[in-house]
Amino acid sequence: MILFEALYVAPPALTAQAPILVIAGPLIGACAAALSPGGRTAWMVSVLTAAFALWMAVAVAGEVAREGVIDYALGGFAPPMGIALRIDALGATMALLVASIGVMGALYSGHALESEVKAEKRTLFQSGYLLCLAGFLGLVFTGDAFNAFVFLEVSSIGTYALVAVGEARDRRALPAAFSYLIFGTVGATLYVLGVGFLYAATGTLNMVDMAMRLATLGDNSAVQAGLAFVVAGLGVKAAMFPLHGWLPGAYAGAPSLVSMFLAATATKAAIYLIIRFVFDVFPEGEFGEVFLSWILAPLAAAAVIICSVQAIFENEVRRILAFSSVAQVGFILLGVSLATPAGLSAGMFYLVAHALMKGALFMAVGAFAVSVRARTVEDFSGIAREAPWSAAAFGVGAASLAGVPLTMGFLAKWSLVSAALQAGEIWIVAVLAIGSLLTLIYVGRMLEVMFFRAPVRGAERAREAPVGVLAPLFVLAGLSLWFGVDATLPASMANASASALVGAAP
Amino acid sequence: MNVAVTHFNYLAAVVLMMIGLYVLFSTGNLIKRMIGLALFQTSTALFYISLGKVSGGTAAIRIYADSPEARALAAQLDPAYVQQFGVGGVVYSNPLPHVLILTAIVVGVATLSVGLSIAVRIREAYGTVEAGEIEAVARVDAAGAGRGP
Amino acid sequence: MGDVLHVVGGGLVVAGALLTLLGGVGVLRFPDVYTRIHAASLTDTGGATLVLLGLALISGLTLETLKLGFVWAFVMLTTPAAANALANAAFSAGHTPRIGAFQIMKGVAASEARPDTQRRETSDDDESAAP
Amino acid sequence: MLLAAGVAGLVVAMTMMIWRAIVGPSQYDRMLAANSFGTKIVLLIAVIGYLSGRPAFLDIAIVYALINFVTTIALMKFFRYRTLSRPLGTEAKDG
Amino acid sequence: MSEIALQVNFGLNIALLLMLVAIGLAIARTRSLLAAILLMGVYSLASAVWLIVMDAADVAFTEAVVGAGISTVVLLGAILLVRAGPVRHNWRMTIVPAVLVLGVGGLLVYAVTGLPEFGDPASPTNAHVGRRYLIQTPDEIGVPNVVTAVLASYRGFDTLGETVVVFAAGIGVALMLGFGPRSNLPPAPAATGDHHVVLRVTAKLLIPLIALFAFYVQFHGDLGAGGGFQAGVILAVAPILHALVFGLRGTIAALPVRAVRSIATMGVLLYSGVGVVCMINGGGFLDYDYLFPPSVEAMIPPGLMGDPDHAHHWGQHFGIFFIELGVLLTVAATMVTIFYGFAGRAAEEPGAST
Repeated sequence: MILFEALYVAPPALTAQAPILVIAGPLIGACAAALSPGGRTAWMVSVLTAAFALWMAVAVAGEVAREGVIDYALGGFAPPMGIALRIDALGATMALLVASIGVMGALYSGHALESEVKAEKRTLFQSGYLLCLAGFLGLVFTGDAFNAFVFLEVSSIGTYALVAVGEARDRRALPAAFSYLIFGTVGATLYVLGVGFLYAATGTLNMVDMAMRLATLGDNSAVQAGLAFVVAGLGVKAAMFPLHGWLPGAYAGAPSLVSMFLAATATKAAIYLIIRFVFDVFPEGEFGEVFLSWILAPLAAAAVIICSVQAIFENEVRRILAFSSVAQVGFILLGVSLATPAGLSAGMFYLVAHALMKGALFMAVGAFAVSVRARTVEDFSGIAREAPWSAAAFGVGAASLAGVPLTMGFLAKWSLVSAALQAGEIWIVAVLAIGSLLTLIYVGRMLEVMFFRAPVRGAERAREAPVGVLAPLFVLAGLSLWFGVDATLPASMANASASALVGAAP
Repeated sequence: MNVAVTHFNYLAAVVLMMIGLYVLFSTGNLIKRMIGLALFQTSTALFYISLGKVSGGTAAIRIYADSPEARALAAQLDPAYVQQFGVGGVVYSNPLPHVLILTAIVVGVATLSVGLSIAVRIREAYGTVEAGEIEAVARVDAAGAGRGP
Repeated sequence: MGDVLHVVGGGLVVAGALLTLLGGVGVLRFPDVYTRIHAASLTDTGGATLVLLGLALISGLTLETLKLGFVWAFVMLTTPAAANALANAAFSAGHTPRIGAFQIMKGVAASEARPDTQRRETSDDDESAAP
Repeated sequence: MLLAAGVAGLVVAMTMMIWRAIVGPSQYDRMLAANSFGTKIVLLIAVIGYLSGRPAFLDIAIVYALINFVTTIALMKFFRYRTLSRPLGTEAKDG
Repeated sequence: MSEIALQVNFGLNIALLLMLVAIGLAIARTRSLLAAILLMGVYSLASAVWLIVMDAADVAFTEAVVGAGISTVVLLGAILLVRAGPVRHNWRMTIVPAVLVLGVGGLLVYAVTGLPEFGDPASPTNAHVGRRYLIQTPDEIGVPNVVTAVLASYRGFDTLGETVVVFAAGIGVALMLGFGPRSNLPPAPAATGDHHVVLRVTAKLLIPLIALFAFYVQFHGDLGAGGGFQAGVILAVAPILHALVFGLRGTIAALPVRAVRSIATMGVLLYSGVGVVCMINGGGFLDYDYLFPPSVEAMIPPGLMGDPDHAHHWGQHFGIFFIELGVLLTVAATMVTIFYGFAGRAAEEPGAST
């Protein structure tokens, strides 16, 4: 975060309001997009709004770097009476990540929607996209447990329909969206239930106040169940291992913009909230430790192994990437479950790395989809010859996913391994190693087919995607490469986040 | 007192939650699933509202302290109780859960309508709303996946 | 005076509730849809009138009385209309009344149309959207 | 006391309606039960308002009476026309 | 009189909860979708009365209009469009859910035993923030209905989110059902007794009354139960009733789809616009005390609004007024959009209709 300390990107009056503007900007932008006369205008609104949100997020990051924690009381009512935004280094990092991906997605949507969404639906689609962005940003910033539910729903309700819009390409998007809705709503309801139990025990909804009051409470079955329901509910949204059933279908079926945005942000935001609850709200004690080392860690390990294997046996590229996402969530949660500064930092670093590479991968698949209706790995035979630039970006993302040196993925895996070694958890190191090996298999298979095989004869010829699609794609892939060489920025952010959570710098 | 009596409301909410979840997971019919989901969501309302009830309380719309209405309400209760837990001579129930549940109800109807609209589109695309049949068609779809000529 | 009004009003409320209860018995015991509609709609309007009149007596002449009047007006407007709509829908969907002269209109022999408490009424539970 | 008796009577009547709604046997019986249940609820709310000393809640009773009507119409259209978009009756010119 | 009211309250609580459970079981048991929907309607009505018994008048209002009204209509529209047969049951699909449900239920029962007793005025829930709202509302907000004060002012940001959720649902339904084939059915065939004069006249009388009542609920929301949400749904009921009785085509002619969508957007814009204005005037987002610049505030004579005993809250009053108006617009327009979506889409097999 040190890099942000000297960053004054907005006038002081604006910086003071930046936390809320990050959220309100996209909300208002969504209205403007819905009102705009055509898809082109809506796209411009979308880009401008996302850029504004990113600008404000940078301003917030600068402020957080200087102040440590920002509190923003909404409506002028101090918490616990009112709702407050509370942003620490972790929140600022997440907001930067979400807003950056949001900008990339908005840029990308200009061309991507043309091939995937009917013209008359584009304004509403952009509006839904911005609502989703606003939802995730609100989720990241809010300091109120119930407000988090509201933003969870803001980001979800529109998204269900956005996923379903993918029916134009593949009708399986519809049942996938439906099951996403069922899972998502059950998750959100479980979360509300958990918050209800915590509220019953503490009488407050503000997370800081809740944490203070929980610390003075003894062992209470309502509190324990509250934690269980909160984590289970968020676990559904985060696609934590046994609760990930909705994810492969949804990611595979959605329009590529939505897949890319969800893969890069949705599960991350939910993981963020889990971290928030486990480390900030719940009192330190046996219960949390038992939860981390006996429930979270084994489930994460199971996700890494089982879903990587599933990805290997999957035949459709999008579904491979989707299963890989569940496995990668497992990697992140393994880091978190160590509960050490190094582990948390590694988890955060991995989270950022995964967001960038999965974003690039799904975007590249979308770039191919501009010209061909390819689904299975075989369909992509030799696509590197027909669309070299998109394929190169896909290659970079895939390399990062597999953990090839000089990519961000490599550093992320490396820091996870060293954190696990430091904590003395050898079995986690073993799981990481096996997981990486399995990742290498399915990544290798995709790359082999794309780069070293001849195109299937008689199939439609792919064309290179337009510049509007390639530019954001290259930014994401480029970031994966750049941070693989010089990781100062993400590493310092991850370290600051970890120390904001557990108090000590690694 | 017995937990079954003192926590009766919560237990009823729990039973309804279980019914809702059961409906949700035991049927393949998408519409019925949405009904189960709605039931499940509503039961959290029961839970929250029960939390906010104060015995002897009244709705959280402030009454002037010396109005006949306020006096009539206070007369129903032990003066010491009113003194301790009342606000301005009247005991009110807790308004916060009501606000939260207003939000939750609205979210519920939003989810219901979006879910049903997706179900309608599923019917148009697959000719059925039974999950089993949809899966069968989807398997055929997956097998036929390919880069068309 | 006020106490008398309270007692009279309370009595009317109880009378209304009893009438509604009576209607409930009818809805449970009567043999077919039409008779049940008859029982419910008649006692609902009557019961509502009595209950609301009783409450109006209790409240005296205030804004609440006006609201009670509105409630009464809506109930009187909607309950018969709904009953009409319901009977209409049931009849045009081919539900035959089990008693009375309507049988002949539907071309059912009078001997078959006799109320038959032994025969179970057909349930259309299984035909949901396509009765 | 009298109001409490009224409440009790209404609750028993409501239970009967619920029984009718559960056992059917036809969908029209359920509709009838739902509709009649709604009317009883309007009355119950009014009585509860007076019993608890907050008669201001009569607004809610009014809303119930209205909603009950609309739902019944929607159900009737469901049975009669199998669509919600068509006008009622034949004399309508717009179709 | 005194004791009886409390006993009736307690008895009603138990009786209504038992009713709810019975209805819930019946919903789980029935194989007919229509029966399930009807029972859901009854469930909503019963739960709304229970909410009144629990002193949640505002929630009861919402549950009545949303649960028993809009939800039922939307569900009916949906089963008309999907033309589903009876729900099929498969015994294999009952064991796993039963185990799962029992597991969750066990955890819930375990959790419930740790809760404070029902109705306890000293429980953390009722003693901490909830009580402070009751005490501070007259001084800080100045509206009698504390639920409105919390909803619109203390937790106004939640309500913004909730309005946005409704807006998002409108977008979602419009994306799914708003485009593509539209209902264009021929006039209904003449049938015996198909006059419906009674209904048409009743509806004609009711529609303006419903709209009027919606505005009463809207503007009465600070003083009694009600507010933007409830009023919005009630307002939406007026065009819905019109469409049901006089045909959707006429309603759409009067209220075009695009216009309705724009109104929904305007509502959200109005709400967030209030927040932005507060921000421009030097306060925080949605800090209604800054809704008017100090120069305007100074011109208002004290005691003009509200209770003269307490400080007047010009900004709070108007802030709540405007945001409730925003909520009204969005909710009403979105509900109409949703209804248009479900009612206006052509069912596939018109031949199947009887």
